[in-house]
Amino acid sequence: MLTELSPLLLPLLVLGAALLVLFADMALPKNGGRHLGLFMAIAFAAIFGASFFVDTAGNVFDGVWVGGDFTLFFDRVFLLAGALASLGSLDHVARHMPGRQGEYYLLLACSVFGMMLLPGARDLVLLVVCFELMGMPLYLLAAWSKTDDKVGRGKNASEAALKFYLVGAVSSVFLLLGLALVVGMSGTTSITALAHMRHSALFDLGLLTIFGGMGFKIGVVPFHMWVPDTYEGAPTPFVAFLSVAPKAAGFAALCVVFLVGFHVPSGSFIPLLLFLAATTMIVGNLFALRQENAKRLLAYSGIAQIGYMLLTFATGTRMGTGMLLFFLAGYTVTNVGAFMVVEAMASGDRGTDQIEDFDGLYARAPGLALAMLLFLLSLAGIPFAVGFWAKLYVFMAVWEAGHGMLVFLGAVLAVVALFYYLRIARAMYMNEPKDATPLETPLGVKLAILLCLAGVLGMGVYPAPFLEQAMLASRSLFG
Amino acid sequence: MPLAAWLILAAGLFSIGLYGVASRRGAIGILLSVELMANAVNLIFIAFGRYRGDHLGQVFTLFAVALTVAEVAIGLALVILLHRVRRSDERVDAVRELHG
Amino acid sequence: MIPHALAILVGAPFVAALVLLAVPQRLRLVTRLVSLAAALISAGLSGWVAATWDIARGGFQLDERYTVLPSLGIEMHLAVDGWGAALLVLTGLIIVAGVLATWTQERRDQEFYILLLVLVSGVFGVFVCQDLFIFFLFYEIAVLPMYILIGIWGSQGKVEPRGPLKFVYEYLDVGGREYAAMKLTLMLLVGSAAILVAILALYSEAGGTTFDMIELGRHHFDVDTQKLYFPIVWLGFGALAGVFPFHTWSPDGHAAAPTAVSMLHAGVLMKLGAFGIMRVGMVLMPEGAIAWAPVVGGVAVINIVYGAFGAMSQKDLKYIVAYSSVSHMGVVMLGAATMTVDGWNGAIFQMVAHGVMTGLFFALVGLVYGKTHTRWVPKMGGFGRVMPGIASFFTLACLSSLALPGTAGFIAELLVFLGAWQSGHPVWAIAGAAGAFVTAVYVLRAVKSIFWGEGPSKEFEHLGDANRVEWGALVLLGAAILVFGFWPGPVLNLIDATTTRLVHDLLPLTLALNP
Amino acid sequence: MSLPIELALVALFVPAAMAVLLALVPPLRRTGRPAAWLSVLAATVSLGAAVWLFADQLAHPTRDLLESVAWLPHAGASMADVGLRIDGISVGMTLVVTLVAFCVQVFSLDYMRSEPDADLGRYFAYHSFFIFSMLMLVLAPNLLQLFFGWELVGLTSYLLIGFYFKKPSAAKAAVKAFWVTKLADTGLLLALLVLYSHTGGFEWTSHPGADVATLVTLLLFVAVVGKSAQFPLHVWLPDAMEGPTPVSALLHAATMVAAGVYLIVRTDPLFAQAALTREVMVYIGSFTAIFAAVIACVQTDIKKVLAYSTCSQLGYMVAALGAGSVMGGYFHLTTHAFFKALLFLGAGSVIHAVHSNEMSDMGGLWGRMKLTGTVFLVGSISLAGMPFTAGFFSKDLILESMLESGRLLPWLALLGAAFLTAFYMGRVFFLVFLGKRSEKAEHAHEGGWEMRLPLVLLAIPALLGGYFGAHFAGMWHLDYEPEWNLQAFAPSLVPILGFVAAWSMYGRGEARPAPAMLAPIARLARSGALDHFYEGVYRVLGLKLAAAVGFFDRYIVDGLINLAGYLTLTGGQRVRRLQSGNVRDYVFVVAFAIFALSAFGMLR
Repeated sequence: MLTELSPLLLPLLVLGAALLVLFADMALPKNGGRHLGLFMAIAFAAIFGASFFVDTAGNVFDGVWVGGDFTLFFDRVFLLAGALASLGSLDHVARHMPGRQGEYYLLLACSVFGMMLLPGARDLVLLVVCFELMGMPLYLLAAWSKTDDKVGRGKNASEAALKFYLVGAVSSVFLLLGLALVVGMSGTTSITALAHMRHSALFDLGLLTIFGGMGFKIGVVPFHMWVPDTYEGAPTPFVAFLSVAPKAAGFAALCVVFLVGFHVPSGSFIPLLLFLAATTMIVGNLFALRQENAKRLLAYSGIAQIGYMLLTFATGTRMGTGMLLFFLAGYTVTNVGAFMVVEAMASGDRGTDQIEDFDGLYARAPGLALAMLLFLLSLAGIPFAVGFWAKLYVFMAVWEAGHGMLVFLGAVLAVVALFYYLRIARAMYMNEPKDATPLETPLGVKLAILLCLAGVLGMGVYPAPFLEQAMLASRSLFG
Repeated sequence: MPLAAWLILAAGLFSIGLYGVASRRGAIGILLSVELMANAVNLIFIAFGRYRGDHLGQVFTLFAVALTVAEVAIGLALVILLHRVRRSDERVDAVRELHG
Repeated sequence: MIPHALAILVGAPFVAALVLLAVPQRLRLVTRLVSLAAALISAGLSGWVAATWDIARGGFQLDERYTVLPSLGIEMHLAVDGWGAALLVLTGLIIVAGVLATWTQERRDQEFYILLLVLVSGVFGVFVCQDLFIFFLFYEIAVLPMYILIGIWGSQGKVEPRGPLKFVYEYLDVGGREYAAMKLTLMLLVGSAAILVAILALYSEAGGTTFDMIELGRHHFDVDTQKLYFPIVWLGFGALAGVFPFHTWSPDGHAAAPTAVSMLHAGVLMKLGAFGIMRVGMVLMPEGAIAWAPVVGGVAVINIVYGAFGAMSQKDLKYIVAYSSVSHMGVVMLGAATMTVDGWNGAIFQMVAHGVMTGLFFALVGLVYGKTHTRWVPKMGGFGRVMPGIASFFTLACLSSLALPGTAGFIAELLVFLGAWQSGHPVWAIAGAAGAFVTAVYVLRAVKSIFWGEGPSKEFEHLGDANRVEWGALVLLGAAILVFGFWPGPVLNLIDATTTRLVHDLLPLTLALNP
Repeated sequence: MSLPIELALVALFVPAAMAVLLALVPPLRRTGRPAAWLSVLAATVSLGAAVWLFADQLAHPTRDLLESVAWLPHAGASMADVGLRIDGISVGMTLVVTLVAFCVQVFSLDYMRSEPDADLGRYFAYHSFFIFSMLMLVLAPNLLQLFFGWELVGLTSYLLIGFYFKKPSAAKAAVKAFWVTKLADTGLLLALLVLYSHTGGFEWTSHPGADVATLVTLLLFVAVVGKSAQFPLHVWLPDAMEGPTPVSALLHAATMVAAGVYLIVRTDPLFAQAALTREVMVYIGSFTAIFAAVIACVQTDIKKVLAYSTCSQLGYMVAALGAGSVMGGYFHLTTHAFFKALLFLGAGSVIHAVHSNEMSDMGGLWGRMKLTGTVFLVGSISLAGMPFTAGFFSKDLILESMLESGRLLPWLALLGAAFLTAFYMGRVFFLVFLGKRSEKAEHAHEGGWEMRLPLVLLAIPALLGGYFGAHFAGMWHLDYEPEWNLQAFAPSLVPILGFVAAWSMYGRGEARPAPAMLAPIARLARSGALDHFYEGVYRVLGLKLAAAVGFFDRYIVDGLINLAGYLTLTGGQRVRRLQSGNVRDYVFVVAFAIFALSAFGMLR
């Protein structure tokens, strides 16, 4: 029985850690929550480490859940994101919600648990349950801020959460609607079985609706509108998590449903997907140009990045999927790093996150500034940061798929993106600081940033092994 | 009563719910409308289930209901939070400090 | 035989930059010495490479290979041909001179040298790297630090809004330092976007197995592909080479940039563009190049004349020099467009010649600006009295710029024009010669109004000549101009050895396409 | 390497080394007189070598040596060499150049005495460099190297005219000289291109065919017109008189301006193939001769008179060469070098004495400066071509050959020019040395021996140079036999008449204005119509066009590029409004989007 569950080992470990946190939180005194955060971070890290030693390949519940390199790759991404997020949150949570730290990490763990089940799910019911299990804790975490906060972040947090929630609720209803149509027309919930269904009108309607429902999670235009507001309002360390992990999970789900299931990209939805991808890239970059708030800017930049990923997804080839996975991995470390720097900024006494607050950061905190510069360059896709390879591989895949014009569009938009990334760089390096007081970065955040930096540079200087992993994963998905 | 009729009914319910979401100003109202939409979806599940004569529909519906309930619970929690933070009414139009 | 010579050559500045990260800010002298040492190592190795490069053997020499991404056929393949060797020498000269010329840089000097060194290793990399992909990487590395270098250490200018597009100029802070930096970066990166596309195209056309330029050179691309992608490469690199109408970043950029950066940028970086067009565009896609040669040549002629007149219209010293660069890069492109031995020899030699010359120019302009804090020519005059040394070197640079025999500029322009006439476009040669005359007009006018005549006015009377270290830079470059001018053989032989072979391969195509 | 080559190398590189030394060692240069002496020493060595070389050449008149090394690589071989071509023509010119240069340098020792040390050093460094570049031109084995030297002498001319660079007029003159000559030199450059692309080399001995030859020679002639100050590009020469007088003597009378003529002599094989070019030369040359002579008659500045006289004499040479008489052109070039240098140095010593160029400040100097007066007279009669002087032989030959070539009009022009030459030289002599002294001339006196020696040295060949014509001809492989019959002496009546006319007008020394018949020309000369024309062209074609281009580039080309940025940015600003912040809009968009997707799915 237990040996049968061995492919699920990693998710189960996370679940165990979550439960531990839950009970410990009851047992511990009110103010001891900080240790829970530390524990959670260590737990994530440990499980991440463990992922290199356990064999998770195999079926569970006769094929409802399939483990393999694909799930393993995503598990690592989620665990990494979780660990970084917990590290980065330590100080923030302790400062803003000293009383209720345990819950924060519990919810985080639950969400991660849901994500980790997602890539392996081969049954629509399991899929949708995992999807919601991942999603619901996020709504609560988004609202996670003290109400009587200075500069009204509490207010914004609640607003962020509300928007996130309302849009999310509606889209999940649409998701269900799509599933209802698909299941109804096909009469089966097994994704692998769906592969051989003949497409009818209602069936396709269902597919598109499902895509819409999932598109909300990854923030594809036009389902993206909650993204900037939520990112700006929600607590920063959580946003760091929100901006990467659910995205990765969303793509995992898309891959499972549309590549394993319906072979859509090989079908005639390609133009639609390409169109959406292009729109997403354009909208993201265009809106980002004139932002004053760093988190908001990063939100739009994130949307643009999603566009690139969707572009790759649309190729539907094994190579393309591999490149997509690599992109996700690189994007995770980069974006978490960037948001963590913002958190470090905001955790300063003035505690705001406008771009002009970056003025003269090079003088106040040289290390922080350098790190931010590297993250930005990576986002912009500049050589020797992981972002460059990510973009390059995307372009190669898209080129192979025969969409040269889109490659050019992507390349040009990357230049436009450089403009707003450089705005932050300019503020940090070329403007003089308003107050030259050195900036103190909390230890946890500092650690998280260092890890991300290591990732960005490591993958940037020597991408080969990571790329190999991504390729393996995509191969295992296509079987 | 043929499948088509059930589907049309469900579509009608869904549309009403959607209209509610789009038109209600209060958060509670929107939540209710979402609930309505969810139920329309459930109706579709059931209808297909009956039409095919298997239990897939019912099974799926159970999960769906559970999920929806949890979701609404969270929603209500958020509405309460919102109400506590801003002492005003719970009109969502007023909640627009984050934009642009 | 020095092992890993090229790797060291490319890596030394980069390593030095890393070292500088560790050096405390306050040890200003150490910072400079480290930078100078790195520059000297690279320059010395460049000289060694040029000296040991076997002209009789030709081809690519000093092969070094380091694996990067075997799965995609990317590997760091370093090797030099004659062109590379010649341009390595140029880069070595310029960077040493550049470090010397900015010896007195005070503000945030450490970061300045770090970025400068990173940039330089990029430049060296481009000249020795035979893997198209790594080539592109180095190209980017060479281009990007420019933004910060100009943005932080640049000098402010202002362009008052006029003309039909007034509103644009009121909206953007045109002429400002950050404007210049941003414009330069974005324009060049749009260029590299095009380059990337073309590179991917060539890669997949050749079977998607290797990025090695030598390998790709063996593969014969389909003619239509060539005709499609050559212009993309041309414009992509052309943005950096200052090809009309994508040259407009260069005046603002060079005017705003600090001395050493202007020196490197006008002196070497613009060459990267032309070098890329020749190496990637013309060598890999000869038929495409031949088909487009009339356009390339025509635009080059526009560059020459247009740039010369543009320079004539300027009153800001740095703008004058910047526009002259636009004009002279036109000469390079003209030589390239001729697709003849003399033309290509001339093009590469002009890269060297113009590099040294414009490097000297910007060094001098920097000195003058550093003393007077104005770039406005009408405010100057009679400086020959207070700074005779600077005056002499400025005159020397001007002479090279107007292609006076005895200076490097003459050899280059002569060869280019010879090539143009042989390639059956006498008009190009005539226009080019006319451009040279216009150059004579504006540079001598500049000399006259800056260094000759009455003056200097009260505020400038106390000014002195260059100091010891700066002399180093000036003498180095000035000597280079004269040596290359009087005895071009050594450098030109390197270039010629490569050119001859390439053109020889090219000949049948040329005959086939325009008999 | 044979002796002549070594001698030539010495003549060439000793001054060069000196120039480099003075350039690279500022302390030495700033010592002034020591530097000057070093330079003179170099010039002396150079002269010695040249004399030896000349003697050696006289010994073997048929010798024609060529020694060269590869210079400009092309396809593994060399497309052009640098080297020395040693034959009668180059050797003769070498002697002339070095001799005059030597005299001028010695003269300058005293003339430039009052200059500050640093400037003095600079002055002599330029002079050494000039010898090098001029010999580079003279000894060139091919047109490319000739062009090399050609441009370098142009550079030295620019630097020396602008020697007093603090003086705006001098600066202006220097730049003007460079511009005009550079414009003309473009012709030479193009000639090189044409020649190379048709013959694959820069040899003047090649036979590219009549059309090409005509094109090449016409282009070459453009350069000549600029360098040798022929109409209409002569405008720079009078202004060039802003330079120190010895410089005018060396560059702008004796050697550099003659380089153009030398070029034609050197490349005669090409010109021989181009009848058209020669026709053009005849008319340009003879017109310049008479035109410049007329203007010379109305100048009041002694140096200007000599300058226009130089134009006029160069016109003679060009016309002669056009008429096919290489001997006449080259011979006159040689003799002219001596007597014109002599005249300039004489004028220099006068100017040195009275500190003014204006003839009105002179007068009656004979009593005070006997030597100068004498040599000046020698120079004048030689220039005028009075019988038995050097000028007589050469000028006579030119007139004769022109007559033989059957071109009457040019011949008359040259004859008239001969008359005017005698007239204005007489005018100058009478005004300067006779008549009553101006107060400036009161305390005039001869210069030191450094000034007197060169005068004497030059006076000898100016007087007797003509008698060696036959030897020269032998060296140059040309046939020339001076005839001593009456018909040969007939033209020499003309200069005599000229002097008589001058005497009748100025003999009593009162500075009467130019004769009435010349008044309109005088006005024309003073108005500088041609200068105004060029200036207008420069203003319109140069500055106006440049300004237009500048505006176009700044506000149109760059404007469009800025416009792209502007549109993107403002676009980014505008679209932000779409993100209203109202969650209900968001929901609505989601719903709408899904319907749109479904619609797509249906329509497909």
